[in-house]
Amino acid sequence: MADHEHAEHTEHIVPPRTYMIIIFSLLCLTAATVAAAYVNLGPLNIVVALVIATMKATLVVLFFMHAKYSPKRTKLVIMAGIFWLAILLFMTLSDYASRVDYRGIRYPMTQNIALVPSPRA
Amino acid sequence: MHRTGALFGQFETLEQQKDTASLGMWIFLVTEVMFFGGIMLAYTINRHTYFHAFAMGSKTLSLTLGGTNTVVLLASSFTMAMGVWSAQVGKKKLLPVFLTLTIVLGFVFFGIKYVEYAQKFHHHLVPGRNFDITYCVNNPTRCEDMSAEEIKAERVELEEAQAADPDLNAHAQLYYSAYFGMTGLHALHMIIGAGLLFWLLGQSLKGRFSPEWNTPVDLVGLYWHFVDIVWIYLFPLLYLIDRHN
Amino acid sequence: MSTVSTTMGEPALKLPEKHYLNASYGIRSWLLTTDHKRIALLYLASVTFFFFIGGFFAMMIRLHLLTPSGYLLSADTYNRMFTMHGVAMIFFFLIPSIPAVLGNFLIPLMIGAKDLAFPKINLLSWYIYIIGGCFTLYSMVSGGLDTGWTFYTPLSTVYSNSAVAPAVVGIFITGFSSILTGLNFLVTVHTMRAPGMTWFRLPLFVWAHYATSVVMILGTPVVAITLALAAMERLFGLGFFNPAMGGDPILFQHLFWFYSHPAVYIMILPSMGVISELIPTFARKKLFGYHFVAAASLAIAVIGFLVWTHHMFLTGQSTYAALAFSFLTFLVAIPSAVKVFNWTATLFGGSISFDTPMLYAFGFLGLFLIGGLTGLFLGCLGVDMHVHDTYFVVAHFHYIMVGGAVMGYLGGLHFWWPKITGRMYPEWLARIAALVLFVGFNLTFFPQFVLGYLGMPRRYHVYPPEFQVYNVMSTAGASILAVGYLLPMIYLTWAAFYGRVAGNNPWPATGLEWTTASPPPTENFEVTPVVTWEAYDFHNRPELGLDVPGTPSGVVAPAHGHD
Amino acid sequence: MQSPLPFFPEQASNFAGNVDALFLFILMTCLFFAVLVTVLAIYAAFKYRRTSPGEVGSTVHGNTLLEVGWTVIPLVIALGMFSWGAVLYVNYRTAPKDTLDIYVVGKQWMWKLQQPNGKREINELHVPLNRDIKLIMGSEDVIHDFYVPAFRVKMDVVPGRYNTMWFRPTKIGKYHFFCSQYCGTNHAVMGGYVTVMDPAEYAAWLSDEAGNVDPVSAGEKLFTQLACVTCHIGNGTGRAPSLNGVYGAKVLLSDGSTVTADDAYIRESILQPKAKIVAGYQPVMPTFQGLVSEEQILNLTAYIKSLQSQPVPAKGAGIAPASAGKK
Repeated sequence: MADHEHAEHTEHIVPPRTYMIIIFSLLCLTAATVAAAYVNLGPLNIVVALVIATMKATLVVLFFMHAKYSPKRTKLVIMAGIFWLAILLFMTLSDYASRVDYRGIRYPMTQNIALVPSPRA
Repeated sequence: MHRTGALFGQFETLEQQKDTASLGMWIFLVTEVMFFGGIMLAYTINRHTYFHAFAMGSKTLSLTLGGTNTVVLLASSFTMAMGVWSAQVGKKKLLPVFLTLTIVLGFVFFGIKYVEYAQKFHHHLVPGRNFDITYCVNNPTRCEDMSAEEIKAERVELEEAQAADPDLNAHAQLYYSAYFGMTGLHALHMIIGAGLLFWLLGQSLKGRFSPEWNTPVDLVGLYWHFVDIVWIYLFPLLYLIDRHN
Repeated sequence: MSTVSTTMGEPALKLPEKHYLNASYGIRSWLLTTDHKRIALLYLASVTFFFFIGGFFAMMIRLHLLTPSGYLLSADTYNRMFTMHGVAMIFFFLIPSIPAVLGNFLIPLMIGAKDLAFPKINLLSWYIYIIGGCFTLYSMVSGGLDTGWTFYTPLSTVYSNSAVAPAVVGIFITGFSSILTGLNFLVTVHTMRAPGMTWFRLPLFVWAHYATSVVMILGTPVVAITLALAAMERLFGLGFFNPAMGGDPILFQHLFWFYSHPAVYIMILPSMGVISELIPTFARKKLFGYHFVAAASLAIAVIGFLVWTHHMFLTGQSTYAALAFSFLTFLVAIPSAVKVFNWTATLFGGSISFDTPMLYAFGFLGLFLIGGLTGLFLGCLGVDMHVHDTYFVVAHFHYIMVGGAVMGYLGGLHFWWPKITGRMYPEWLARIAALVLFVGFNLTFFPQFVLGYLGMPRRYHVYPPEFQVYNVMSTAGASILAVGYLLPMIYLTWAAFYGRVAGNNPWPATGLEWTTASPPPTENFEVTPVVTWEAYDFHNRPELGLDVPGTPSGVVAPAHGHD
Repeated sequence: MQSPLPFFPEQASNFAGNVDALFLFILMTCLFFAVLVTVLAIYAAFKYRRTSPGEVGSTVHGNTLLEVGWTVIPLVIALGMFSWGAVLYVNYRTAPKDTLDIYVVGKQWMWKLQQPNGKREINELHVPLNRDIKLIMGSEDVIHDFYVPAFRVKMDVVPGRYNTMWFRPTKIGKYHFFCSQYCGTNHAVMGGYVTVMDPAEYAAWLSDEAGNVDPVSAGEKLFTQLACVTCHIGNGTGRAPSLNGVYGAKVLLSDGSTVTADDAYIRESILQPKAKIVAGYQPVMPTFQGLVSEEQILNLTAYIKSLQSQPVPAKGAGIAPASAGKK
């Protein structure tokens, strides 16, 4: 039918052995993320946590969800999802990261609120 | 549209049908990514702004319960994947076994989640009028599930956090809102997934799935794994914010 | 009414014996149907219902604003009226209108499929829409809704005394109907095309719906979560945006507009798709720059996601972000301009007739031109300082959504009415209605541009007397507009039962949908069609019976030529 | 003062001329394209109208050069518009150094403003001519927006944070300001006037103490300050009756009786609002017992008395019709 390029695609069956390796890796990564949380890495803590989480998610997507063996179109859909999520997150954060109020204070701008003479009193 | 065996009338071939179903599911999962993306964004901004409140909130969660749940959910994903494999290779006896295991693990997750939620209600950590981040520290007798050491440790943490953020009680509510919002939506997805699994189980016991036609197993598997992925992110974001202090 | 009778002594045409409308009878055969054509008609009935609800509110608003101190409604009632007008029109009429009615009916026919990829999900999406609609109607009758359709926090989550929760839940639910429709279209276009129907042979209507579906599936979940968060704030006292807990109300606006700006493209892109069908058909000429128009649809869908904070230039967002988003806003204007130029260029060298659908296409062109160009004023930071949140904005988006989307919708309904019902509408009445709409529309909304520049803010139930003269004009125009909308509803309904039988391809047009019977059979095509021609190719389609230069001409008159 | 069909509001700030010029530039560019497309479309519609039922159009279906042309040219023009607007906006968002700072608080549904020396106003703003003014704005409840059309500037007032805006008034006069972000029931009446004064006059006004004002204007001020005005709206559309012309008139009460609105009745209505409810209204007014001094009651009464000359709305006045049942 349409998109004949996929017509020859036959189902790829992932053997249980692969699944076992993946679940083992996932459990190890879980242990790693908990361990990393107890080490003071400063601002890097969140980065490490997210990197490990992304590794885990990638394993799940590629193997448990068979994305590795899926047609290109599926991969395109996944990439589109990640891309649009990035638009949502990063373009919004760009506003917060560059917001400065009249006192030169960055977001949230509620600090030292008492410095402003309140007309409400 | 009439159905001929496993082939629905609007399709020409089984191949096309399977292709279509899988594409549909993946697109649906992308909408789910965007759905959780919205609350993740709210979380990110509020956490960045009120880090001390979020760190304090995170410390009141039980790492044991959260960690156990992570393992439980990963294991359920594994059993689900094995279920899909059983269907693909035509092991008609094994499929219901793996589906049942997945459901059981799902319910273990719900059980642990229930314990956690109940604790939060008990400790006055649900946003609203009765919210009081200092409740257990000020009323140790009412929080009988916490040991004296735990209370003592929490008092230290609380004092530090309050020194850093005088408006802690307000901002901590943002953390718990994110906590209940995110885990609540995740749990809702799990409930839907569990419902689908029950349906699959019924069908598999009737021997409906074969190596030629196992699309529903495949699709529910995709959904279940996605829910797992959400938790993979929720766990470090909610439980592991600032554990090293 | 039936002055347009068969001419030239042709034998009267007959409806096919068996078609989707008489395939089965009874209420169950409609409510449980999985036929995309029947579901389209279910949608047609429901969006029309919501259109007239929203229209009623609009009339109340315009009547109230006839005098500066507005004696008709109280402040609270007025606020409910404009809010419910917005909610009914945007979420329950404009967003589903063209995709769920025309798109649903036509996409499988246009690509040569028997149905959409997921017929049951298609029916489900209609039920979800109805359930969401019931919640929202409940909120309208149980205290109304007075937050504005934008639901800005903390007004909506903390301060409003109206029935916000049911409305938010209703819109949340309806969002899933939109997601499922978009998903169905995307998958259908990918996997259900007939042999020979390559991507670049697709009609631009399908391209436009493809782009729309991308916006639907990527944007709608974000507004769903946003409204869910607002509902959690209001119902359970959680805090995400609540300033009392340190949250940021502007975050709500970010999330809301991430969907609601692209939602404008959900409304206008399908309409552009309709126009891209009408102009080649009634100019009997291939659309100028097919590839560019198709690419423009996709470009609008993608860039449309990168401009949302232009609704927030004056909320105190960062200056840098405002600059970036204003820049991107100007970029998104370009593909729309490209489309307009291509449509105009198509007219040159054509053979143009002035049937009703073409009148709507001309109307669309004029109104969309004004609507689109006034978008430049709003996207421009320096002018937005003045006109933001004034009637200038109101006029602008009505030009896009009513002038653009609704004109396209009505044009499409007229164009495909013979395919949908098998019968022709009364041509002259329809032309008069199209003219009445065009005049009424401009009289209603053009004065609002002036009002806006003079500084009249939106959503005012009373206003300084110096603004009255323009408000009176606008109200006068609105009453003409109301007549213009009632007319098609009446004569199209009449024509569905008593109109002249139209034949399979009355215009004639080139799309695959015109090769099957009118109305089509339940399976759409007797045999799966094989496509061997490019879109809008009038020259290599002898079966259309046109006088193509260089070929033996005038074999037969067009299947059913009129005018 | 204005033509019957005004098109531009007055230009009274440093931004006004600039915004109008940019507006006209975009307007002219757009008009050019709109007229071009319209003329071409109409020309084509007549030139290429169908002459015989079977006629088809030409086979022309594209021209890449043309496509590139009408993509690039509008793009360049659009970037020109963007740049001009961006310069203006950045200027507006970056207040100059030496400004006169005025604090503004929005609440449902009134504006409270405070001059640098602490002098307060409600729904009124006095500013000196040719001085850079910066408004530092906060909200007590929902999002509002401070908008002065004659100055061509506006800015949202967001709870939980402070937004600022600046302008330099360039013309003496009294100009409307509005709330332009929808904020609930009385959004439309949440506005007032900016008065631009000669600097010397402004200085005199600023040092003028509130004590020596006449009772009527003191009462008027109180009437807004105590938010009486949000319900007792002059045109009778509020939650409470309009007070226009009520002084000395007979008022119809909810029990069907009537009472003359004299000083004693007004005093009682302020201190014990639930004692006598006007027919057709809910007892929603809070008591002001302890909140207003006797002197303030006198001022309020004086103000209400001054409303005697104001037009009585047809509906929502509370005044008994001549035929109203007397007990």
